[in-house]
Amino acid sequence: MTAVSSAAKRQPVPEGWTPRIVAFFCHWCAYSAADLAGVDRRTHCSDLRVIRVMCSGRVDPQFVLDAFAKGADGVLIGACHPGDCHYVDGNSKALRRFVLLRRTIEALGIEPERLRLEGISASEAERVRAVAEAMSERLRALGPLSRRAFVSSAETASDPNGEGAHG
Amino acid sequence: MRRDARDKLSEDAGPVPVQSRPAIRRELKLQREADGAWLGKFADLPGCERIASCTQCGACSAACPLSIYMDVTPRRLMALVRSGFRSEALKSRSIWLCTSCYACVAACPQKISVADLMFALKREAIETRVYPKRFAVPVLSDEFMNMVRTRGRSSDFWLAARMTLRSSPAALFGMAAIGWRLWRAGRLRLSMEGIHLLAEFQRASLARKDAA
Amino acid sequence: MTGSSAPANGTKPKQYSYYPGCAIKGTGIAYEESLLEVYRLLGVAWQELTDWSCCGAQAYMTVDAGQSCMLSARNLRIAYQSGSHDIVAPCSACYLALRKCKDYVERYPRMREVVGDFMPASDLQAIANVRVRHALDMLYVDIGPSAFRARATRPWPGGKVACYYGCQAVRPYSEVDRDGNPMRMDELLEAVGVPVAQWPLKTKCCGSSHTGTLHEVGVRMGYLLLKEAVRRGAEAVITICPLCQFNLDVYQKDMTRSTGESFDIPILFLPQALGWALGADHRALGLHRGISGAETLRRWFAGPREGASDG
Amino acid sequence: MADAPRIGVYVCHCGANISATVDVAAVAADAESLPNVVAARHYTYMCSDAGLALVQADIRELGLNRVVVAACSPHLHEPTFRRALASAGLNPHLLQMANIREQDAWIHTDRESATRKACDLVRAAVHRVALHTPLDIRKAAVRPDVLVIGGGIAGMHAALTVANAGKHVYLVEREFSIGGQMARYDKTFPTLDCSLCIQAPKMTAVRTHENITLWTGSEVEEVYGHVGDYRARIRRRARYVDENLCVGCLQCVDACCYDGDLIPDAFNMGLSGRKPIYLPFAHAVPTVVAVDPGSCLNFTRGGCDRPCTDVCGRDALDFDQTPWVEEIEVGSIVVATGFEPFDARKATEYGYGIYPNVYTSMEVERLINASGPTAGEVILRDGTRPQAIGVIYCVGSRDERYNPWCSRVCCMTALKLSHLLCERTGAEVYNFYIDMRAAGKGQEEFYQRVLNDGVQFVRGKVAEVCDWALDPSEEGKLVIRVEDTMTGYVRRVPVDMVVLTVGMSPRSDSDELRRTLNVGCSGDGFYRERHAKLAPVGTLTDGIFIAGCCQGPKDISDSVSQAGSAAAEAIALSVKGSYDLDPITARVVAESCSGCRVCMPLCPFGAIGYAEPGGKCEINAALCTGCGACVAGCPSGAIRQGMFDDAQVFAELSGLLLGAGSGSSGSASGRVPPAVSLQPSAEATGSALR
Repeated sequence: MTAVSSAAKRQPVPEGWTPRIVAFFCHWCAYSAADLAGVDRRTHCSDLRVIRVMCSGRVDPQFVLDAFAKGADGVLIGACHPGDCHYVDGNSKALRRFVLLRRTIEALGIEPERLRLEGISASEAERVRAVAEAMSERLRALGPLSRRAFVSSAETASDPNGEGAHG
Repeated sequence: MRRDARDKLSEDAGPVPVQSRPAIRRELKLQREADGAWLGKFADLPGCERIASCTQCGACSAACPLSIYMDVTPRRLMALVRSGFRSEALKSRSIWLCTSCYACVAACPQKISVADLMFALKREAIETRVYPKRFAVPVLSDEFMNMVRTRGRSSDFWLAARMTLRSSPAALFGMAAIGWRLWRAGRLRLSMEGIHLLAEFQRASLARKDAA
Repeated sequence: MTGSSAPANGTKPKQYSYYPGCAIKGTGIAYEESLLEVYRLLGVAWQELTDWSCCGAQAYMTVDAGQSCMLSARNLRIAYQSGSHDIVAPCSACYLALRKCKDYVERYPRMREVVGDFMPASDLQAIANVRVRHALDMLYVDIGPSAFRARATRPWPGGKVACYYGCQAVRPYSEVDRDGNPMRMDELLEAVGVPVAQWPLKTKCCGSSHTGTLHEVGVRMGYLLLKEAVRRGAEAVITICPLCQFNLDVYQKDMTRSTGESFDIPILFLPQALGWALGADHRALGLHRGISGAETLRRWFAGPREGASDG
Repeated sequence: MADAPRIGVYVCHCGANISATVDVAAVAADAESLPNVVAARHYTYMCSDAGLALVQADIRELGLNRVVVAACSPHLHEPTFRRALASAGLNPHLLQMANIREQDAWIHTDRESATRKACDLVRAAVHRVALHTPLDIRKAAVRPDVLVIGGGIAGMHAALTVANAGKHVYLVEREFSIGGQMARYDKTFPTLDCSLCIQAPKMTAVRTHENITLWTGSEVEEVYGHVGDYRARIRRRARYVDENLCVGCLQCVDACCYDGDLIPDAFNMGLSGRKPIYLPFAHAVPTVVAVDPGSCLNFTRGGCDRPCTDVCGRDALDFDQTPWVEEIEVGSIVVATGFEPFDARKATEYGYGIYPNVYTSMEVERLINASGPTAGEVILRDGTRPQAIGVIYCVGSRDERYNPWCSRVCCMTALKLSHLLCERTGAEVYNFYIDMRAAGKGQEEFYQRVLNDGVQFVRGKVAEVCDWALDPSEEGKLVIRVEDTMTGYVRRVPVDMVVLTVGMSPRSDSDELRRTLNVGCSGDGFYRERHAKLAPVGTLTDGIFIAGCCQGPKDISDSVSQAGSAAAEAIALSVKGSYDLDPITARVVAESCSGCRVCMPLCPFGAIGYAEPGGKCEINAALCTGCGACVAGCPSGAIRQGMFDDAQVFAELSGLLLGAGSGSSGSASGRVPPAVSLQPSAEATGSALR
């Protein structure tokens, strides 16, 4: 609770600020859907930057934390729907990690809504648009991610093993 | 009708100048008569969220035991809702004929809760007061609800009596014979019970009414 | 009201919340009498819901969906608080109102919001634990045909019956029995030696409140049911809903008047027939309360003295 | 890395597709300032020969060793640019594409933000490509033989096509005869060819083809291996008859002492009976009888006089036969296991199983078939001949309660059966349809023909079939209640016979085979193709192809087309003899591996092994599909992946987020830690728990 409220003490939103969303899209479903959104010309906000991975199961929690650390205001993981994974169950691995990750970032003072996992099948171009818009809207409401809180606390952390959060 | 006569019935003419019998009615729907936003109102209504999936197969009408009495079958009603012909749908007798037996719901291949749509239409018709006066079905609903609101429970006897008084007082005589037989069988309860937590419930009802 | 009698084996029996509903306290009183008599004979423990209110049935739903749902939610909450989490509703309309309320509160945030004005969120969550049972569901699943077969002591004195399930017990949830050709009532009755006629109209609408509002329409629906039941060899119709029973029982004279076909057949409640097989007294089962087929009822149930003299 | 990265960046206009929304010149200019970038250019069509020549010239003249192309989706032109790199002497994996068309220019309208996004994407690609390493495409040998599972029309056609190409085929069929569902049909739409007449020659060809090994009564029990090298265990059921000796004279069947033809004949959909020893159907291939141990007295009662053995002149009966397993090695597999007709009992409203005169379309196929139980006479179960027939469409299909999909063939099946029933019985035939779908070649024309046959068409979904007579004219009839949505009337139509046109369901055991083969299913339970349009017969498991109705409902012509296509894929593999392994596979860095084996259960393909002596995990590159689940899951960071290494993704993130000039140029040889180490502080964690 306190962690969330500390994050809520955010700086005023700068003029012309737009959220930066890093999206890890799996090659087979979400990335294909994002391509299809283009083919269908489903115009939407330009806040999303897609990084292609073969499978949502490839998304290392470190990728997500790194994205936040480097300036992302939100991270979206686009996976196949349950049962649709091209690698049998990579999406369920992503889901397991996602649940833990949300708790981790909350502990770091990052609002959990800044991380989303969405099932998007290769044909769901509209869903790409809808998810991007919804996430952008949410992040606009939340404002820029206050990195000061958790970055400084990370820097002053007594744990000498800098990579302790890995895995 | 001869061809030239028909040609005179141009679509933008005002009242149709036809005196012949049987009466010829012009029926043309302009898009401005349709309420495009209406369908959206149903989308988040419990049970009605799948209305847009209707394929107009007619299984609802075929399953409905009362569709044979309806001016607009359930399938057509669904089409009216989807096309936004609001007053046509609300004025139809059909919605008052529904007994909510859920046959349409069980038959629908798209899992649309047609019965819930009927409830929703009835409610809107009552709200906008477009139902026929002295029409017994809405009167029954109204009386029922008033009774429950004040007493917490309903009573067959008083409900029937009040409804008949409001809709067709003459029918009271017909009811007397039935009432007498029920009375003899010990099946009429004239006293009305109230429930103890009523005040609390009324408060909540009122609170919501105020909020709305 | 409560009822319990120690079962033979001495274990503490499960207690049911009994939700009679308005109709059963009035025109459907025989349903209550016979159900509770069956419970007494079988040692089923029950407790009437304290301060129960109307279920918010369809007439209420027509005017205000939220309030209708609130009424049912209130009853479900009482059942939860009583500790007896199986709520038995003999009336199909009550059963459906309660079941639907539970379903909609679980599935629709909007419904939760509306009902949330009336009770705290913790209560809303609690009602998810209440199991809504129709009397037929409870008799079939928790007691079962074989138990009835074992306890049946009295042969059926009458002819074939047609089981009429009506609509709201089987639709839309199909938990009491399946919608297409339900058989549970048939199985229970066959278990106690009642011959049943198979017919295709088991779940057709009885006319509901139209018998009162659109009289001709409502009565014709009942007429079609009775005509087919008789055509299939039934001498009585067994129901599980007070409204079905009322419509079929009370309006037979009207059917005769409008069609010229004469009807005078008894319309019973399921526990009346089951109770008879268990050896209950005919007055205790409310078997004297029928309007139609009174002669037949007397002949079948009122004991050899009157029955024999009727010939 | 031996050389410092020298990166060329190429921004494509794609005509005006990109340049209309993205300021390509600005993107190129921005790229020029990035670290390691030697050249940045923009051009109208980067994928044209001229565009590719531009890249190749720079590689040669400027000594580029990395290339970034900012253009369309890598799904489209990555292979094109990789080939260009290769022909210029650069390893094709030293390329990275930035998708500024589908995922930028086409979805945005604001030029400024679209350009900013393009710059970000290019910067990410530049950072990433710096860490790309040359990767070798390894080749795996492909065994020439092909396994075809399922002996219906699709399986037979695939088997024959492969066999005709000179490759050996194992055709495995579960039933004791090939032929599948098509063998049951009377005529085929829209041409009304006799089904058996067109199928029988194919069945014979399969049986006699020198390149086909046909195993009926057999099932695939286990498959392991990978593309080019599959090993399969085929379980062969005992038929208690020596297939090589029996000539199908049927004297044993006549002699069988079992009293009466009482066992429901599955081929005739239970409309007739058979004995415990039987020929699957008259034109079965192989024409060899089989013994049903479930009913044969030799098995059920422990013995009879065995008159069958006595009359067999070839001594073909063998009651001691036991099931056995064949093991085969093949390079690829074609799955053609077909469908199951929808179980009409589930649609209780139509009374199937309650009213004897309610039939499924599959039953009617047998009923009107000259070789069927009534020799083609339409005689109902109650012995009568129908005067009026109702044909109900979409039974079990397009229905959220059962199967939501359209089964595609039912409209035509219903039209065909209506036509044949009309022709053979002279009965009044009513069709109850929702939407008429006759989209195939010659199908709309056939619909027109039936419309003119005098068949009645009522548009509406039937709500129920029931024997409740409301009117004297309905006595003794089955009454169909429907809303005629065209006239707006609710109608009751009395008929003597109801035909339920049942749709196609996935086989009930399709999930078992799916697991055995490690292929995917779509949400509906049919096998999932690799790409709905561009790879319709491939699966995500290389070397396994699908054909026919196991992939989804389709008619005979489509099944055969798909089977031919699957066969072509199998032949291509077989002929090529080798297979390129995508170098995105993962590998374990032995020095870093702690041997914890966390990765092993993460691998969906069982590609990770554990070597006891060294105590390290190993990845079989041939089985690895490059999903990267193990890479993300390895607690020691000991697993590296080609093209998707941790360092490359971190670099991509840096480029995307950190802005120009501040990118990471971390070494490719180790895991790059994130720019800021994130460790939940005691304070933050504590307060979260409070």
